[in-house]
Parts: sequence; structure tokens; C-alpha cells
Amino acid sequence: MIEIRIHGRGGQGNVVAAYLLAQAAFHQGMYCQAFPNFGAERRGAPVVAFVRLDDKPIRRRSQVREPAFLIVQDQALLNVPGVTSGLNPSGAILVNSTQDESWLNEHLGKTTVALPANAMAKEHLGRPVPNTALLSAFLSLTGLFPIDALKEALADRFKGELLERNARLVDVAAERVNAGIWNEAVHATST
Amino acid sequence: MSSIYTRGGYALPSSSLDFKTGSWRTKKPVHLHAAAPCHHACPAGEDAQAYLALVEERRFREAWETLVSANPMPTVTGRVCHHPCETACNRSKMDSAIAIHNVERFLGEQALMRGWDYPMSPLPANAPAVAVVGAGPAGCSAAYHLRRQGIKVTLFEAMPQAGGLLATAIPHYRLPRLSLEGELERLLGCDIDFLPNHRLGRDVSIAELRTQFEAVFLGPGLQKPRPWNVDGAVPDDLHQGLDLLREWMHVGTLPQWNSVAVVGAGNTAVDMARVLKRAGVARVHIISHKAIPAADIPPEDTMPAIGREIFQALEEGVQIHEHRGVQRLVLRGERVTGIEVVHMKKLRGTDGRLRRVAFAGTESILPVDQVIPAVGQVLDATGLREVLHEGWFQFESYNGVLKQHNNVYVGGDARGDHGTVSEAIGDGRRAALAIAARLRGDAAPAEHKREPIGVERLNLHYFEPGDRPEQPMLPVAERDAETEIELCLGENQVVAEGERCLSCGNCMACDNCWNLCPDSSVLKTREKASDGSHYVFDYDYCKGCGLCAHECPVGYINMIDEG
Amino acid sequence: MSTAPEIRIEDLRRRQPRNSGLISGHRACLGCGEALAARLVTEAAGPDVAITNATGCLEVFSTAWPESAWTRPWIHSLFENSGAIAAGVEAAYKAQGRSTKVLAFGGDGGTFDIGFQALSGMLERGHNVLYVCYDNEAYMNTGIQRSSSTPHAAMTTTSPPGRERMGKRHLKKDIISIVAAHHIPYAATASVAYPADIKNKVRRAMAIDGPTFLQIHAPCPLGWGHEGDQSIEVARLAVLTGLFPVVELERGGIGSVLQLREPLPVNEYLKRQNRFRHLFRNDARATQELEHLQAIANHNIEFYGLRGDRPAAGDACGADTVRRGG
Amino acid sequence: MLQALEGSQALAKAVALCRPQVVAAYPITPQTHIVENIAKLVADGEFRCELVSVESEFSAASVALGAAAAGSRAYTASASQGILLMSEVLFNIAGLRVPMVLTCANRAVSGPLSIWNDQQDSMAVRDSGWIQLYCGDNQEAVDTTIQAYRIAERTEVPVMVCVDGFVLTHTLEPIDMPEQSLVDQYLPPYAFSRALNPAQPISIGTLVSPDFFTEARHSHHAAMIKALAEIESADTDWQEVSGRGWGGLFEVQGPEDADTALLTLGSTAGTLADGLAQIPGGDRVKVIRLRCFRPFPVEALQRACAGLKRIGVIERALSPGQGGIVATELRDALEELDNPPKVHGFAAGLGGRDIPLTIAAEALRRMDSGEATRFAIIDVELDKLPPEDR
Repeated sequence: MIEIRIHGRGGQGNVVAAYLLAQAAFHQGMYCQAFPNFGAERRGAPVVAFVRLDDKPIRRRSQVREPAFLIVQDQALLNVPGVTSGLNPSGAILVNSTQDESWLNEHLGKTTVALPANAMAKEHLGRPVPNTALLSAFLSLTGLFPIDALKEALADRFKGELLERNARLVDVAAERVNAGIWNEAVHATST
Repeated sequence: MSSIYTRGGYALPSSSLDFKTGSWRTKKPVHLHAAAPCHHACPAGEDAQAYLALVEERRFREAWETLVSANPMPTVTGRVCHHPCETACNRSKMDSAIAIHNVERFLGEQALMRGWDYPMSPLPANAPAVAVVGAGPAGCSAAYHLRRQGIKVTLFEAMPQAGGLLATAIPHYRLPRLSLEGELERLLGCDIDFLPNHRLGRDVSIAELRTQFEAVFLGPGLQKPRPWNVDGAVPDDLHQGLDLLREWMHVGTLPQWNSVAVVGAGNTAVDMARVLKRAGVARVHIISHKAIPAADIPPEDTMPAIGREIFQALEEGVQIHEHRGVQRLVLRGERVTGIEVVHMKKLRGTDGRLRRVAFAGTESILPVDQVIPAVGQVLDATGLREVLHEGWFQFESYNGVLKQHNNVYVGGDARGDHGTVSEAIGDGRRAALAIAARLRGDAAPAEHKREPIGVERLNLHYFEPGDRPEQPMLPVAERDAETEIELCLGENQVVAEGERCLSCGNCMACDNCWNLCPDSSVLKTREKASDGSHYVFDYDYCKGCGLCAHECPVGYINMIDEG
Repeated sequence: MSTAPEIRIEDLRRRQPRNSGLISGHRACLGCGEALAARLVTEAAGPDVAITNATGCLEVFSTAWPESAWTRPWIHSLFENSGAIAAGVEAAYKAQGRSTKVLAFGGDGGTFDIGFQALSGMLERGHNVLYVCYDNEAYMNTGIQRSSSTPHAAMTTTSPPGRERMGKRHLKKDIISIVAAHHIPYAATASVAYPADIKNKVRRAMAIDGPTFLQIHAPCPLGWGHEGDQSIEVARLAVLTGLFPVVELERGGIGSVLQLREPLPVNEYLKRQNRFRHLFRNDARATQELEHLQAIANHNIEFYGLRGDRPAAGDACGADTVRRGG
Repeated sequence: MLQALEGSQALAKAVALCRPQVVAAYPITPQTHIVENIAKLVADGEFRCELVSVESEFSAASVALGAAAAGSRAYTASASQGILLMSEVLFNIAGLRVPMVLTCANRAVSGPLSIWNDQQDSMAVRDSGWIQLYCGDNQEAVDTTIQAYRIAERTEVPVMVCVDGFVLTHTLEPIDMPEQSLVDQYLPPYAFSRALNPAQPISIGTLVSPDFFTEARHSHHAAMIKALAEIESADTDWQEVSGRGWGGLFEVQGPEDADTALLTLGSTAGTLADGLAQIPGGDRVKVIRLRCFRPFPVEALQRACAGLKRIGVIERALSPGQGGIVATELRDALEELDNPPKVHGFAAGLGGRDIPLTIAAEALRRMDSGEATRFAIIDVELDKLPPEDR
């Protein structure tokens, strides 16, 4: 089982990101579970969602306290207390950021990859919605399953041109990171 | 009960009929056909309400037949009656009384105009025979009702013609000759053996009548003027009012006077005064010890003459001196030159008895060249002595049967206890019914006293206000000796009066009780229920709230104690 | 008087030329205005209806299990949900493709007060329901406590007059205006004193596909303090004084009104009821309250234009004129 | 067909599969997504029904009652304050024996305000006379919704399907949505025997005097007891046609001969099982997931618990001043056994507090140590309270 925690802000599509990742895994034939850390947060407030992926049915319903990976939709969230807490020592962080990765690695003391997801989304979708790019990069980094499954999950939600743009963004984001560099982390954090 | 209804306590429709709420009742509604005030007040026994209901539906002939079941001469009473029915009419407490006398007259005239016959079956061959003496209102009524009862009637009349006072003393402008003759002709024409010029005591005797007939009805009227004087003084050229009226009716002229005082307050006095006006007398006075009728004066203090006649007299220039009495005749020799009149009133004395009191210091002289007493008549005992007791009849009040002579009946003015045409007609009817019962061997019909229904028992809200129609009248300037003053109402006006009738005490089938019962306990029947109405109380459920009784417009529903 | 032997009362009951939804055997008090009004409404509405009924006298006196005085499908759920139950029945009938009309019944408590929200929701959503409020101006079922429909200055067990108070301190809620403000096609008031008017209004509402509302002034002899036989009389006086205007409001605007000829002084109405007895004491405050009630009547007359130009057959004096033969 | 769906979305689809003619609801977190999804299905023409968007939960329940009484299959959903606002109607629906289905997206009851999950809301109306079925996951919630209609319509007792708010309603997971034909076959069209119908104008909701009220209540109670068999057969029959069953009245995992059991309701069961798997000896502990809380399956529980030495009941609600609601009822139910197991009552996960994997271990530790055995709020952090309030 792989447990992932996604941090974002209200209105940013954080839950959608969790759902998309789970749905992509579902298309890949995996068992999945995605849920928000339910709250009454309004637009802009920090929010959290959880994803569990497994090759057998998932029984537990507890929140993800010790995630293998963090996906952070906004670099400023990294300063919010608790965002990185519980992260598996072998795990890694993917953050939507234009900052220097090495500085981030040092600053956080965790394996961190930065993706300028806002700019990419703005270029391909016309709006700074980072989650598609982040998910694609995440799949590319971990090699959990091919990005086509993400495209399938996107096809469940979008149609026509918007879907095509998202699909292109998936391709571009996957290209942008070093594919497979978190393979090891996946093995190390699986339970 | 099926299990599906016990689940959750469901109930079947209409199952409440198992619960008889009638047991809650402490008072129950019953139908009570109380007497209508008009019916109750009518001396002739007319049920005005009944014929007004038919008039409303324009069923005029049936209305007339209903009317003549009590009174054979509606065109007469419609004119000359003082119509106590209208005084009693509950509608007068709402806006104005139904113009019953106008409706009565309208129906009578329709009958004459259209030649309607009385509803009457032919006389049987073995019909018993009864004698009626006097063809005035009482006698005519008795003859008519006897005839309706299948009795053969011989009607004796001293005068050459029938009608009594109607023919001899009521001026034509009040009672046109044609109307009276029409009524009498139809009445006498229904197999009544009319013998005019037969005077009792001269041409026939009571003893003969009592042997030749099964019963005798006496309606001789009052033929002798009441003696009159002022402190014993009587002018030597005294004319009695009734005699003068007869003279006027018969001859058409009167002596030429300038100024006349008529003493009296009844119809004869008023008629006399008006006739004097027509005969050319410049100043006509009525000296009345009672008041001119007005709203605030109790009836017992007002002049007994018919109100509208009094007002017409005033219109025509007659001067009425109220609450006055003649205290002295001013005579020059044996001739009157004036009268001394004084204010007086009937007051209760220290002994509690009412008597007239003259007020000193209120005397004045009224110059007149003639004074005419019109203070009433008394019985002329000629031919009657064997049935009189100390000069008067002694009789059962209701049907007039003489106390000492059980096959002799009396009615009309001769009874001495009342003096109107309508009362005379009522006397004739009640006596006739008593005679008929007696001849059948039945007990005389008892007086059926039903209390009239008061206005407080009606619910006036349910009636639209509406005034009685103005009766068309001949303008004062056009009035003469013959032309009728009061004219007949039109058909639509009469129908409107039928609609205005409150139907006091008599179910109108308005459905209020049926509509308004909160317990659906008034049921409607297409057939008539045993009480003649179209409604039946469902006492199984009626709780006795009384809403139906209160909302009954006509007071037909009474709440009575249960059990 | 007894019935003619040939007429069997059981047959007669069956043969009545009317089809009442509420029949005999119910346990309403003597002279109950509400029982009468409910019967009239059901007669005019006809048999193809279903009725929802708020808790209250009408419900209690009509259905003492296992007996029911109703001849229509009828449901009572709770005090405050007649409007919502009706909405549900209507939605179901709509889904089933049935044309059966739904009638919602409630007293003033269940309509003005506790059921007000459910009523408003039903009206706003446009359900095809005729809501009938039987307005007897207090919580009668629980023993005469004030409601927001209780008239100003009236005595109830929770608005008693005393040294400090002259009965209810507040005004009667103007429910018809509030209802009409939902912009529904038809809202009207009526009085048990005018049964033909009630029936006409029900027929009118039945023909409208949408929410309609009828407020019927229905005296409660017990609660108002008058004899049972006075119910119609008292209801009529409420109308004739202008204290209970009989009006129609269509899409929120004033439609036709039952006009008065010469409005009677409010005392004519008030003095017949014990609930206003304290206003007839020799007391300056009582006089003031009487004047206040008169002013309310005057306002109603002015606001709705109740004063007729001339007597008319259809006005408050002419509308119930009887004629021979019904 | 297996789909990855949010719980609420799956529930909306399940409701549509049951073809209710009238849906009435008022939005409340965390039930909102259910009615939003139903509204979407209606808007898209995929679900034909009268969707009545009422002005309160009170009216939601009332509209559903009206519709069901008028002979239509009816549905409503709510949570928390909404359930309590409905509560008067809930008693009424059940007392009138009108069948319908309600989804309770379980949530804490204020105050103070909490919008998060626990089961205090449905527990608060446990005496309303409704059948209450608690679901362990969203697949079960879907299947139970379908079963619920069959149960309600056969017993004439309404059914409340309890689904943990957020924990299930907002969780996306793979769900096998049954085919419409399968549901149609399982669930025949609704025909209420006592519907409001001018052709048979019965009266519903009469005033019942002391003469009969006792019998009406008895009848209702008896119907609830009889419903146990109907609930079991509904699940068995569903398993036959769909391949999935949920244990009928309750689901038991773990060794037959275990002497220790943990009993819970709803979504906590999976976390308990996973938690046990992580601790030594955890495989010697039974997990009993009570599915049917009302009617309370006394005899079945007696059979299932015979031989156990101790049971820890973990529930997301409590009766303040008394303790564990389910624990108390279970203790009472097992009292008749020869050697009744000791029943330990624990409350946990109130107002959305996460129930972690470690909860099983903590419960067992407390049961071993013998501390606070009758009742304890297992995850309370007393240091957050002033001493006088602990």
C-alpha cells in the first residue's frame, strides 16, 4: 500500500487531485481510496487530502498520518506547520514551485522535487491550476503506473478541448521531471 | 378490523357513524309552525302569509282561492279594513310592513276582472237548510261559509239590496259601487236563496225561522244611532252622522251649511266630515277626544278610525281637534251657532279608574251652524226580543252561538263587542263552521289559539331591506264624491310584496338548517316529512347546539328540553 | 316531530344531495365553526381529493380511532407539517400521473405559527395544493391559548387580562397578506357565516393548478365565549364590523372583496363574546382598547375598500339573502 | 460494473436504481453531495422522480411521509441537526407504519458545533421506531440502500441507512454499481397497502386512546422483532443475485475460537481489522461489525458471542451520564448467557476525531489492564481540559 498526502488550498482542486490519482489507479486496475481531510475551510485556507493505493482491497479508514509521499500544490504551504510531519523518512515531496530544488532539499531536509506547475498550467490550460501537472509528474517520478491511466481518469471528468489540453499537460509535465527517480522510495515506503 | 388498519391506527371512512353524538343533547330542535302575526291578527281569519307565498310565484288564482277560503269579499276588505295584519306584520320592525291590504285588493280585483268562481262543490240534494238574517258583511260571510260547507242558505235582508253598511254608509270614493256589487253578485250567485225586503219582526219572525231552519244566524247590525246630548241639550235640527251618510249615499246631496262640527273619532265621523267637504261645506271640524295617530302615541289613545282615512281627511281640509270634548252647545233659540270645546284627556283617577278629565281654562267657542254626532250606533231590538237578554245578545265569544238558544248564532256589529267589517266577516265564518259541525253532529270547532311568532324569533339578517310600494293616490284637487282615491298596485309591485314577506314561523325551504348544521344532522327530504317540511332532524347525531334554530330566518325551529 | 314512517333515516342520510367529506359522528363541540367550515370545503371540493390535516381540534374530533368522520383519503401527521405532507402527497400523485387534488387543512396555530414555515415552503415551491386555514384565533385544542391569530386585546389563558394587562398585547397576524406575498395565483379569506362564498372560493381554488390558500374565520364557542347557537351570528358580525375582511388576493394584488353596506360598530361584535368581556368594564384602558379595535376595523375597511357604493345583492348584507324554496 | 466513485455519488446512483417517485431533501453537511448528485441525475434525465427541494429537514421528512402515504416510494437523506429536526416526523413515520428509506450521513450533534463524523445523530433517534442499518463501506451502503427498500416495504417499517459522514460519503473508492435490471428484479414496484386513495378513502393518523395505544405500540415492537428475519433474508437474497452479502445482522471476522472480540458499527471496522493485523496476537481477536442496530439482534448476538470472555465495544457516540449506548445494550443482551463475556464500553472518534490504526491496540491494552472497563472515551486528551472538568 502506498499512502499519499496532498496539501493544497481551498478552491485549488485539492480533493479533485486526490480523486484523480485514485481514479487513475483504478483504471490501472489497482484498489484505491481517496478522501479529503474533511473541513469547513473556505477558499484559500490550507486543506489536505489523502490517497491510498494498493493491489488488494483497502480496509482502513483512518487518516494518512505517515505518508510515503507529499504532493504540495503551493510552495508557501511548506511553511505551514505540520505539512511535512509524519513523512516517511524514505519518502519524498513534490511541490509546485519555481524555487531551486537543492535549496528546498536542504531547507526541508527531505527529498524534494519542484515543478513550476502554475506556469505550465497557465500555458496549456490558460489557468494556473497545478494539480494535473503535479499528478503527472508524480506518476513519472514514482513510476507507480503509466500516465495513460491519468489521462483516462481525466477523460472521466473532462471532454473535448479541455481534455486534450489536460492530456498535453500530462505529457509535458511527465517529461519535465526525471522519470523513475522515486522508484526506490516507492519500494521503501510500501507497506 | 383488518390488521392493516390496526397498524398505526388507521380508520375506515365514515366509521364515525358508530358514534352517536345525539346522546350529548340536552335540548333538541323541533319544527314548530307558529302563527304568522298577520294571520293571527286578521279578524276575518285570512292567512296572508299563505297567499303572499303564492303571489310571489305569480300563482294569483291559487292565491285568491286561499284568500277566499276565509274572506269572500277581498276587494271590500282590501279597501275598508283597518288591516291589523299590517300593524302586526313583523316586517314593520325591519323596514315597513308588507302592504297586505293592497295585495288582498289586487287579488280580489283580478278575480272580478277574470271572472274567477269560488272553489265550491254543488249543493247536495239533501243539504240541510240554515237561515241567515242580514246581508251585511257578517251575514254574507256566514251565508258564504255555510254554502261552502254544503248547507242550503236562505238569506233575509230588510233592505232592497245586500251589503248592509257597505252599500249604505261607505262613500264610493272609498268603496266603488262596482266592486261591492261584483263581490255581492258572485256571492249571492252561488246557490244562496236571497230574500231582500224581508225585515225581521215585520216579514219574518225568529220563531218561524227556528222552526223552518236547522239553525239561524243573526247579523242585523246596529241600526239605531247612540243617543247624544250635551248636558241634556239637543239641537232641534239634530242630524245623526250615520243617517246623513245614508242620505248622501242615497240622494247625493246634503243641506247647505257653512261650518259643521262632527263629534266622534271613528270611521263614521271621518267619512261624514269628508262627505261634508264634498257636499260643499266650507269649514268641517272633527271634535275628537282621542289623538291623531302618530308613532309615539299608544294605539289606545288614538282615533279608532282608519289612519289613512284620517290623513286623507286632513289633506282634504278637514280640521281635527284632538283631545277635545264638547262642553256646551251655543244655541240661539233651538239652533246651534257654536260649541264650547275644552281640552280633555283620559286619565287614571285616585281610584285607579280611567275617566275623561276636562282641563279648566282651556275652553273656547267654535262657531258652527251645525253639530253632527257620530258617536256610534246601538242595537235595534225590533224582532229580536225573544233572543235578547236585557237588551243584548249573550253568546259564546268565539262562534257567536247564543247561550240560551243553541241553534241561534249572532255576528257582526250586533254583538256589540266589535265593529269592523273584517270582524263581521270573521264572525260569519266562525259561526258557519260551528253550525256545520253541529249539523254533522260534531262538537263545535274550538278556538285554536296559536301564539303569533315575534320578530325576535326571526333572523332578519337573511332578508334584504326593501320598502313597501307607494300606493298611487288621486291628487286632492281631483277628488270628488265618486272617484276612488286609493288606486290599485300593479302586478310587479304585488309580487315584490310577496317576496318581501318574511314567512314568519313557516318554513321557506331556504336550506339554512341543512347547510349550517356542523353535525350534518339536518337531512333533506324530497318527499314531505310528517310535519309538512322538507327537513328531518337526525337525532342520532344532533348535539342540540341550536345553530339551526338561530339561523332559521323564519323561526320555524324551536329548541325544547330533551326528554 | 317524528319522521314519517316511510322515510328511513339511514336511507335519508345516504340520499342527501351533497357529498360531504366530513360527516356525522365527529366529536366537535356544539356549534363548532370549524366542523361546519370543513364540511362546506369538502362539499365544494368534491370527492377526488386527499386531505392532510395538522394537529388540532379538527383532527382530534374527527378521528377517534377506530372511528373516522372523513369520507376522503385523509392523513394527519403532526402539528406543524400539514403543508409539507400535502406537498409530499401532491408530488407523489404527480409522479403517479393522478389528477387528485390535495387539500391541506390546519388551524391558525398550525398555519400562522408552528406550521408557518412548511406552509411557506409549499407555497414557494408551487405545489398544486389548496391550503385551508380554519381560523378560530387561538390554540383551542390545548385549551384556549393565544396564537398569533388571536385578535388584539382578546382574553386567552395565556393572555389573561389583569391589573397590568388588557388581554393580548399584540396584533392579529396578517396571514393573508403574507401568504399573498408568495405571489400565488389565489389567496382568499372567507367566513362560516357565508357558506356560499366559501364554496365558490373553494371551487375557484380547485380549478387553479398551483398553490392556493383559503383562510376561513370559524368561531369557537368555547374559546370565544358564546353559546353554540351564536356561531354564525358572531362570525357574521366579525365581517359586518370590518374586523374580519372577506377578500380575495390574486398574485398578491387585491381582487374582489365582500363589501359592507354600513359597517357596524365593533362593539356589536365584541360584546357578544366573553373573550372581550374585560373591554366593557368602566376602565379608561378598556375604552382605549375598544377604540383601538375600532381603528383596526376602520383600517381594514379603508385598506380593502370594503365600503360599498350602494346596497348590492352580493354584499355582506345581500350575499346570504334567503328566498322561499332555497 | 465497477467504478471509482465518491460515496455520495454512488449512493445517489443507488437511490436512482431503486426508482423512488419522490425525493425530498434539505442540504446539510455531510449529506449534501448525495442530494446534489441526485439533482444532477434528475437534471440529466437519468433519474425520473419528483425532486422536492424543501425548506427544512422537517419538511423533507414530511414530504417523504406524504409521498409514501400517497403510495409512492419515497426517499430522503440528512444528518446531525437535520436528523434531530426531523425527529418528530421520524417517530411519526414509523408509528404510522409507512415504509421509506432515509440515508443518515452520520455526523456529530452540536453544540458546540461540529460538522464532522460520529454517530450521535442516528443514536439519538434509536427509539423512533425505525430500522437502523450501519454500513462499513460505500459498496455496502449502495447494496444496503437497495435492500432497505425491500425491508421497509415488506415490514412496513421505515429504514435508516447509516453511512459515516465524510469517512464514507466523501471517499472515492471502487464500487460495483448493480445493473438496473438486477435491482428491478430484486425490488418489485412499491404498492402500499394503505395508501391515500379516493377509491378507498382511509384515514391515517387518528387519535388513539389508552384503549388501543398500547396495542399499537406492541404491534410496532413486534414488527421490529419480526423484521430481523426480513433483514437477514434481504441480505441473503441480495447475495444470491449480486454476489455480495454483508453478513445480514452483523459481520464477524476472526477465528471461531477467539475469546476476545471488538465490536463496532460502521466504517471503523476496517480500521480495527487493519490495526489488529499490525499487533502481535491481533489475529486471535474477532471483529464484530454490528450492521443492524435496530431492531437489536439479541438472539443472534447471543449465539455469536457465546464462548467469548470479553468484548470491547467501540462506538462513535455516547449517552452522557450513562456511557456507551451499544455497549450497554450488548451487556444486557448477553446477560442471559451462562458465562456472559465481560463487555467493555469505549467511545472514540467523536466529532470527526480520526480513529487511528492504533485504536485496536489501545482498546485491548485497556481491556488487559482492567482500567475503566465499564466505559471510557478512549481517545480523550484530558490535558486539554482544566482539572475540574476532567
